[in-house]
Amino acid sequence: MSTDTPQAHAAKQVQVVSGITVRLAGDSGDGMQLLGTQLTNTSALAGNDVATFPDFPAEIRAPRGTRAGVSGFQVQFAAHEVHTPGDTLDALVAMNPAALVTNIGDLRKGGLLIVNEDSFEDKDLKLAKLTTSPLDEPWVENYRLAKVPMTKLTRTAVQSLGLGVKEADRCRNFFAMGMVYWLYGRDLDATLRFIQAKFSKLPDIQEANERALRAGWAFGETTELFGSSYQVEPATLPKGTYRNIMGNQAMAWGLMTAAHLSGKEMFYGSYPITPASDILHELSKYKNFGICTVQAEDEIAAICSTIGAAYGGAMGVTTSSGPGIALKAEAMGLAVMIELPLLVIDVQRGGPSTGLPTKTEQADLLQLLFGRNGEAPVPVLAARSPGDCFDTAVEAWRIATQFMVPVVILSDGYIANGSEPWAIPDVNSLKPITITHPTGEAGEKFLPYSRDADLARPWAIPGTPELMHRVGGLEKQDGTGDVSYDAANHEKMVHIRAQKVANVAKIIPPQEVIGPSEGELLVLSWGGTYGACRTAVLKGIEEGRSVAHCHLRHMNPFPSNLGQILGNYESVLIPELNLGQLRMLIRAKYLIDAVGYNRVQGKPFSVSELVEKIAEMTSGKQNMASSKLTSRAG
Amino acid sequence: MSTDTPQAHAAKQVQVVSGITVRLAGDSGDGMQLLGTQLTNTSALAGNDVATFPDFPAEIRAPRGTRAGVSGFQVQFAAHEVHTPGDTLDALVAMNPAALVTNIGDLRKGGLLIVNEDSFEDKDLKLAKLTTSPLDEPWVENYRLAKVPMTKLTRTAVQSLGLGVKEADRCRNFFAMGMVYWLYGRDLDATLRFIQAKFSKLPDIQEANERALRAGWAFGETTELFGSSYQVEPATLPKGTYRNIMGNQAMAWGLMTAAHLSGKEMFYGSYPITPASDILHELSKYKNFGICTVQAEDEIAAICSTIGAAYGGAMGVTTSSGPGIALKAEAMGLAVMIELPLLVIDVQRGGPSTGLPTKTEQADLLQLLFGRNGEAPVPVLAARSPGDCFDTAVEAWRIATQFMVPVVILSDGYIANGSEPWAIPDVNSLKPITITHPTGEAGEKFLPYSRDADLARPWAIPGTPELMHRVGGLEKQDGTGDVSYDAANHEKMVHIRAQKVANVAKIIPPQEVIGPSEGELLVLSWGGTYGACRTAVLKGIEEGRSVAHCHLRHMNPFPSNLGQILGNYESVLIPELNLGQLRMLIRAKYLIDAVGYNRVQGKPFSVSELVEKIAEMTSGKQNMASSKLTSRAG
Amino acid sequence: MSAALPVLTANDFASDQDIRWCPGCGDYSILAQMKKMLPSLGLPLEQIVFISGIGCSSRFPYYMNTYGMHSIHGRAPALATGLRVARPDLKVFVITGDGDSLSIGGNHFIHLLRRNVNLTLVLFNNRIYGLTKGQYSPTSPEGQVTKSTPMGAVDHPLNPISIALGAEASFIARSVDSNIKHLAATLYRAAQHRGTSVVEVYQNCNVFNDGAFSYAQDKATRDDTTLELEHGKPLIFGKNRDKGIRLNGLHPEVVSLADGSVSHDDLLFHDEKAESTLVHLLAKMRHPQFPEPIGVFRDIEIPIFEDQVRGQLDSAIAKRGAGDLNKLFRSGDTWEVA
Amino acid sequence: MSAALPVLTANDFASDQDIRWCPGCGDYSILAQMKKMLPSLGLPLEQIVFISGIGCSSRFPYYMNTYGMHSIHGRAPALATGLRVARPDLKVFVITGDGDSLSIGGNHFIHLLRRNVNLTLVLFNNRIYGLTKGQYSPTSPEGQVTKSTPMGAVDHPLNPISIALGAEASFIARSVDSNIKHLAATLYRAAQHRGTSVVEVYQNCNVFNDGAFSYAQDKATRDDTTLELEHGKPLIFGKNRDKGIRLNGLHPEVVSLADGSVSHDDLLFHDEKAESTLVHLLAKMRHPQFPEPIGVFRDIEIPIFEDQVRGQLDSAIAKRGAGDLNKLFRSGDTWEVA
Ligand SMILES: Cc1ncc(C[n+]2csc(CCOP(=O)(O)OP(=O)(O)O)c2C)c(N)n1
Ligand SMILES: Cc1ncc(C[n+]2csc(CCOP(=O)(O)OP(=O)(O)O)c2C)c(N)n1
Ligand code: SF4
Ligand code: SF4
Ligand SMILES: [Mg+2]
Ligand SMILES: [Mg+2]
Repeated sequence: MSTDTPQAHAAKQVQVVSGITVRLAGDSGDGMQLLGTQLTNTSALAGNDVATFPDFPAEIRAPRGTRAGVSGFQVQFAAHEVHTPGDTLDALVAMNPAALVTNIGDLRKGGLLIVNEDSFEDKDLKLAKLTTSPLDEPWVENYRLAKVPMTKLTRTAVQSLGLGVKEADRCRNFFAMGMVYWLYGRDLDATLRFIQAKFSKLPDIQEANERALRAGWAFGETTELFGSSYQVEPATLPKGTYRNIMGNQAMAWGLMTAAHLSGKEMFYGSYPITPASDILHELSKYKNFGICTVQAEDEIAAICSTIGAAYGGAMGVTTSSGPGIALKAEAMGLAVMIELPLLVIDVQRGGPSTGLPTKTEQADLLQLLFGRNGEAPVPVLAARSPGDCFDTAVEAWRIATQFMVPVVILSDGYIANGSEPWAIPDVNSLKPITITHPTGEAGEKFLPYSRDADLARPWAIPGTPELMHRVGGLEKQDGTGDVSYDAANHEKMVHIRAQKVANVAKIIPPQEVIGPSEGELLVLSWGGTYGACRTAVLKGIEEGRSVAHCHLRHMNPFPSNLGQILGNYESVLIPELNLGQLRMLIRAKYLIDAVGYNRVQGKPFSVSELVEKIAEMTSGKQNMASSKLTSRAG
Repeated sequence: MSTDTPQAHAAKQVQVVSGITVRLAGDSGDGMQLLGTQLTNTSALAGNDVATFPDFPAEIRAPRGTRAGVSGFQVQFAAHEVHTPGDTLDALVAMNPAALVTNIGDLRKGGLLIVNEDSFEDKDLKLAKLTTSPLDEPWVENYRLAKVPMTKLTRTAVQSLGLGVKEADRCRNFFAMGMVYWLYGRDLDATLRFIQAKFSKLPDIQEANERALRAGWAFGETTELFGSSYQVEPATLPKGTYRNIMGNQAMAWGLMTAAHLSGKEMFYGSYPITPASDILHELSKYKNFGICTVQAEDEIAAICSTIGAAYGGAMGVTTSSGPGIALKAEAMGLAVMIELPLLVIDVQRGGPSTGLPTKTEQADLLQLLFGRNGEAPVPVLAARSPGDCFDTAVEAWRIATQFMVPVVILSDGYIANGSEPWAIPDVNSLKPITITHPTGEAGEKFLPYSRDADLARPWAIPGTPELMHRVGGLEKQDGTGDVSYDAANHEKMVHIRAQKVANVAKIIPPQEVIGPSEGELLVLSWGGTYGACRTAVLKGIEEGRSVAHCHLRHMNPFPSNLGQILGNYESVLIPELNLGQLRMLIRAKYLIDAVGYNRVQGKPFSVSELVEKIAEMTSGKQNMASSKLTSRAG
Repeated sequence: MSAALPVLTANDFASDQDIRWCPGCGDYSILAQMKKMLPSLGLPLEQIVFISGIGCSSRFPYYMNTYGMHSIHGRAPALATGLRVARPDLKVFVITGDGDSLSIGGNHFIHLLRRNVNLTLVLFNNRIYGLTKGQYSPTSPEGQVTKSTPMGAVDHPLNPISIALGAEASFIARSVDSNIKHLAATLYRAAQHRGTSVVEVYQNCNVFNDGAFSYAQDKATRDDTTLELEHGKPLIFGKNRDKGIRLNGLHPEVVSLADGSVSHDDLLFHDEKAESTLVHLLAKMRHPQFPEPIGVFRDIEIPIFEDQVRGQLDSAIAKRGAGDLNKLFRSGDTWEVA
Repeated sequence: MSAALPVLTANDFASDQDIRWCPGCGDYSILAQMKKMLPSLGLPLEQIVFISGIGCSSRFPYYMNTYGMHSIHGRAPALATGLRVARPDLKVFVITGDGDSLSIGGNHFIHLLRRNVNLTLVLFNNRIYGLTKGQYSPTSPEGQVTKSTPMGAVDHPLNPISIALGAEASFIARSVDSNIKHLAATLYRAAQHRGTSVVEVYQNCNVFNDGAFSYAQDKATRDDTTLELEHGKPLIFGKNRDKGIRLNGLHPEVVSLADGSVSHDDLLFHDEKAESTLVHLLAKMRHPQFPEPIGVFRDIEIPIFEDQVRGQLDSAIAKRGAGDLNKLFRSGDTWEVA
């Protein structure tokens, strides 16, 4: 709950609040992800702005009822713009003791704690490695506890259908959902439609889930347990048609759109890896869009097949996460040398090595910039939010084809699995991506390594008469592309490849800043920390601090006005979910003593920690600050 | 010829000179590498300091007589310390037209040009893509040309042995050698011994080569072609027993010594790649030293087998060059996570991709530092010269075992194939490397991720009772090493791994500087550019410039006094054979506007270009500079 | 191996880690049989090392109270090779999945076999990627619908036995997770072999590929759909052991033994030591056309890699004496500076 | 393929690049036969792509006046797979060495075969690493002394044909660099095959492994040491065609046809379409115990990968209509903000 707090506990009272953060937590078999998605969609349909954070165990099916098996889904929905799923919870729904103890830390004092009291039996406690029930602990007093016998109530609701106990109990989650919907005044329709579609072949189950959902709602309305229900007004988002979108889905759709805009077939070579696999799954669905997906034997084959396809003229895309990206390094070098357009997408996760596969992190930036032998620069872009994956994918492909260069996109586990409302673009109104393949004239010598104004070489594709040529990983002679061991030529080519990437800066839109254009503090961020940083800076500004926010999409090359921007602030703070990777680049390039705020915990920043850091680094006196600045600039 | 120049052309005159740079160039089938090695050894035996630079074609056997097939070997031998094979040549021996035209550019004006005039026939010119003989060109006047009918003279010398023409002609190179030996007053003995050993099973060939060698010497003595012969006095090197050593050989021997000093068996897993393969070949010879070499199926298997051996308690070593190192990235991350000692050696070559396999470069530094997913720091050392590979290998293994961490050694093609005199150490006097493996007590819980003062974890090896434990690539729980997805633990472990590497700085000897301890310019270099930088700085100092030289062995972590050193000079120049990789690190860490001097031509710096750059960046007035400095520090 | 070794039980081999496979997963059974079998090797816990790659199956080492490593995807054979060369005194097991060993790790798998490193590799074949939640694997049958192949897989599946044979493995066997006696016996045989022993285990992934091997798992059908290989015995199968395999030229055919027209002597006899053509023929017998052979396909003795690698060290020492660095450094041309 | 195609000659296929193999290298002969064979395919230059890995052999594409790529070590099969899926209209050749395809590239090799991508892979087997100057390769015989194995190689060599068969390749052949007519004919057969055709070519590396295949190359011996396979014909060899191969159980044996006691009908007949057991048996016939079969071991027709991948696109369009992004984006739950 962002600004307001509940005021009284009169039954059936409706409180209008500006926003709510709620987490649904239960066993991974309890369908928490499904519930969360339903609540998200319903809230979005109600016109709220929403942001989500699913958090599931690394195991496929960790043993039921254990702490390791807890699956959570957090949603913030609000009447204003939200950029994060929220720091602290206004409400926590805990389906079992393990879910309670592993999540209670995030519930704010006075927050609503709803538990399924039927699952606090001795055996449940034992599975959660507890000796006594947490519901009997004194600290429970800190929260508004609602003990609901969800299992019993659900069984009762579906009794007449004659289901087995197991099947009946599976409907519990919809009972919980019904309560939550009542609590926040959400409409049941979308979820009822979902149940109908999902269980259309199992009419009994469909009926049972519907009943459970309605029973939950009815229970909320009837019981005295909840002080009040809450109402969150629609947010005023820009005009348009919206849908909820997840990061990996937006990435896939962005890729499909880029292919469409450039009139290209897409060849997608990949190898499954968490948290990138859903891009493979998503793209595999759309064969009627002319998307060829190949699950290769490994990541090396994945990128190599993609390079082969690119040589043939297709839009080549490969995706992975850190460990798989490491395996692609050698082939990325080949793509740099043979100068073909290609997208390499890294959905980052906790590292090093296998690390924390289901957790988020931003620690692959330097790997993508430098993790190849020799001088092998490539443009690197980073998406900032689920919906932004769409735009980033389109822009990356635009760059790849204009400059004939492999381009890297960084996403991360947080963005990939998170979701947010997305203003659906009209594809027909998007700017086309223009690609030309040269044709040949008999008798004219073709120069595969000739250059256009951007230093791009021609993308001549097999099948074109007279343009037969050979490419490869050995150094190329300028122009002809023949193998060359010449010293001066090598240096020239190294510079051309570097300059070509540097040239991308010419088409990058100038970097924007939110907040004062000069002042005490600039928060410089990139990638998935966008939401937390933006929210924290806005809060800082609200508090009257001299702080601005600059969020980078372009990690290489940097926008050309970045140096100038950095010079306009007394300090620069770079929050990153790593040990300071962007910070190193900024310090090296601009020689400014940028300060890092670094967390490597496999989870996103909380807004409050950033707010605190900003407070620490600013005087809180905006006017004084700007006068100070004037004197400094003078 | 370093300082003196020949003065008169009286026959049989002997000129004393301080040093000579000579290059032998011919077809790759002509045995130039063998000649060069002989000249080097003989000069070293004569007490000169020597440095060499072999330069051979990428092809195994490029077509005879072509430019692509030219193989060269350059030696500088001198009466003083030398750090490079020399910039410009005092003498060039060209066995055919292709060798002449591809090498003449490096011969100084007035230098001696010896050619085999028998190989300047029309067919030879055609093979070299020449229409007229270069010997008839006016520019030949710039040099002291000695046209010697080597083929004919050699045939005559060996005639009575009744060899075939082909076999007789193969002795040509020893004829050339004989001339060169006469010219520089070299002793024939060592080479005669070599011929005897090499051809002991072919007495005719042995005899023929001996005769050719002596005939060459006699020809030098008799002919009027050479104005004078030259004498280079012994250098005053530190006391000791010396031998000539090549970089890859020194690396192999250093590894063997490290194994010996730590009482470890060495397991060496590798996959052939230029220019690293000779380490594999060298180590494979010494099976009686207990060295297990395994040629794995690829670079990934090479490093993985090495990690397996390290887990078993062996000294694990793997080597490669850029493209192969790229493939090892993922496994290096595993080694970081499981914290085992291991050496990963990169003999750098021209990149990116397959690049210029036989050429040198320093462009893998950032790959080795950052080319892994997640925060995966490792110590990185760089060898500076052929002999220094020995010390670097020993030091790297010392660090790896003390800190339980994989350590990277950077070498390069220039060092690997170059050679220099090496003061042979007495192995018994070297400091042992102490390694302890814990033993277990029944009933005590073993903590495989407990820490000592350096933050190293215990190296418990299979077979030890009571210490059974599991390691792996998933994040480890502090202490127990169990899999942990805990947020705070992850952050703690990321910091421990980083701090452990940072701790290495505690045992690194303080960085040394040659030249003034403060002043106008510091030249900061690393790796194989040592010789050129050192020579150039010494020259600058000789010229009275305020310049000093700081050469890094430790690329990560930096020596702890480096920042302080950098602060003592007005400017810092970082010459590198890349686009500025160390420069980026220095700028980021110390926020100083270090200037780069960068060449990426697949070949080492020349001393003269650095001398020029140093001149450009210094006032030439040492006193004024230091007074300036004083005021700046004030 | 100390003489006073306490007798171990299956429980001694259990580590203190919570097992994190899905309830009902076939991996549990393989773990149980491994623990049950190990005491019979008479080795102390510390002599044993389990090395795995990545996958559900590859979590196996965490559950064993031995030394172990959960390495990276596909590379366990390479790690194990290095370990065995460095430490031939250790008993090494490699645990891998169908994706781990035949997709990303296919090359290391082949090279392990051609080197014949002395270890036992257990390939948990569930014909699916379990850990990454259900993509097709190199052993998934054509047409299999998975998350990455919504219209069905199009590649021809790899047969682990055929690949192993192509690489000339010295020990090849197959068993089934639920056929626990057979499994324990097969693991035991594999562990006894000197050289690389490959055991393919049909393993049910009840979450993403339930029932892929039900024909071979179900007690009701398995006698007719599988055929237990026995060295020196004719190939007979069926609930009533009334069917056999006869050779027709180079082709096997199923014959009925019920009416007595075919005698045991007419049947193909199994020979674990046979030239590889017999193994090939057995590998090609696939359900439903044939019963699928389980048990030991092949068990021949050929030199092992680490013996030979280390043997070269020994013979080098025998020939040239133990290496002396000071001598080596001073060999060839040296000179004194005084 | 245009109708008015000019008739090409071998010379038209030569690029302008200087050839940089050692004088006397077997690669020259393979290049020459490839150039001689290509015109018979009736394809214009621009329809043909050569993709190679790294090695001496892998420089091949530079010498062809077609499209080409000299890629990275071991990965050519993967590159070619992507190219064929994207561009099924192109004729693709993969050129690779024994190290390139069976050491670092072994996994891609197997997966190429199981997918049965429509292309021809020519494996230049010289049983050595040429480009890196003479280390042993996966096909080097045990005991071979090389720079990396000064006391002899200890691994059992891989047999490319066995590995190909293990992966169930649809076309497998072998030829010899110096047997130029046979080589050209074999390359032609391979190029005609729909699916992956593997041709192992015995290639002499006269610098680092001279004479490794002299038994099969020398005109004096080759009739007795090799056996030309002919579909439907009995296995007969020898200078006077007086020796044959007969089946004894599952084992081949050499029999003399000289005294008439064995008739052609008693011999084993070659069948390119046979079940794989015959191919297996042929692959196992190694010098000097047996003559080594050359020619086409196997040529069967099975679905090709790119047809199926692209076929799924077509049938998806047929079923669901060509995709419409605007429609897709607006499917499911959406809402309007006005
Ligand atoms: C380099 C790398 N690529 C991909 C992955 C993701 N990954 C983990 S396990 C796995 C496949 C698992 O399948 P399988 O080997 O059959 O094991 P199972 O889970 O079925 O037991 C994949 C693709 C990874 N961890 N590392
Ligand atoms: C990743 C990588 N590893 C190693 C090398 C070095 N290398 C180049 S070719 C080659 C092996 C060549 O042997 P083969 O494939 O048999 O080809 P040949 O030269 O004999 O024709 C090796 C190891 C490389 N270029 N790239
Ligand atoms: S996903 Fe499948 S293989 Fe993995 S643990 Fe679950 S049931 Fe077993
Ligand atoms: S090294 Fe061998 S394979 Fe390579 S070109 Fe020379 S002869 Fe041919
Ligand atoms: Mg599996
Ligand atoms: Mg080869």
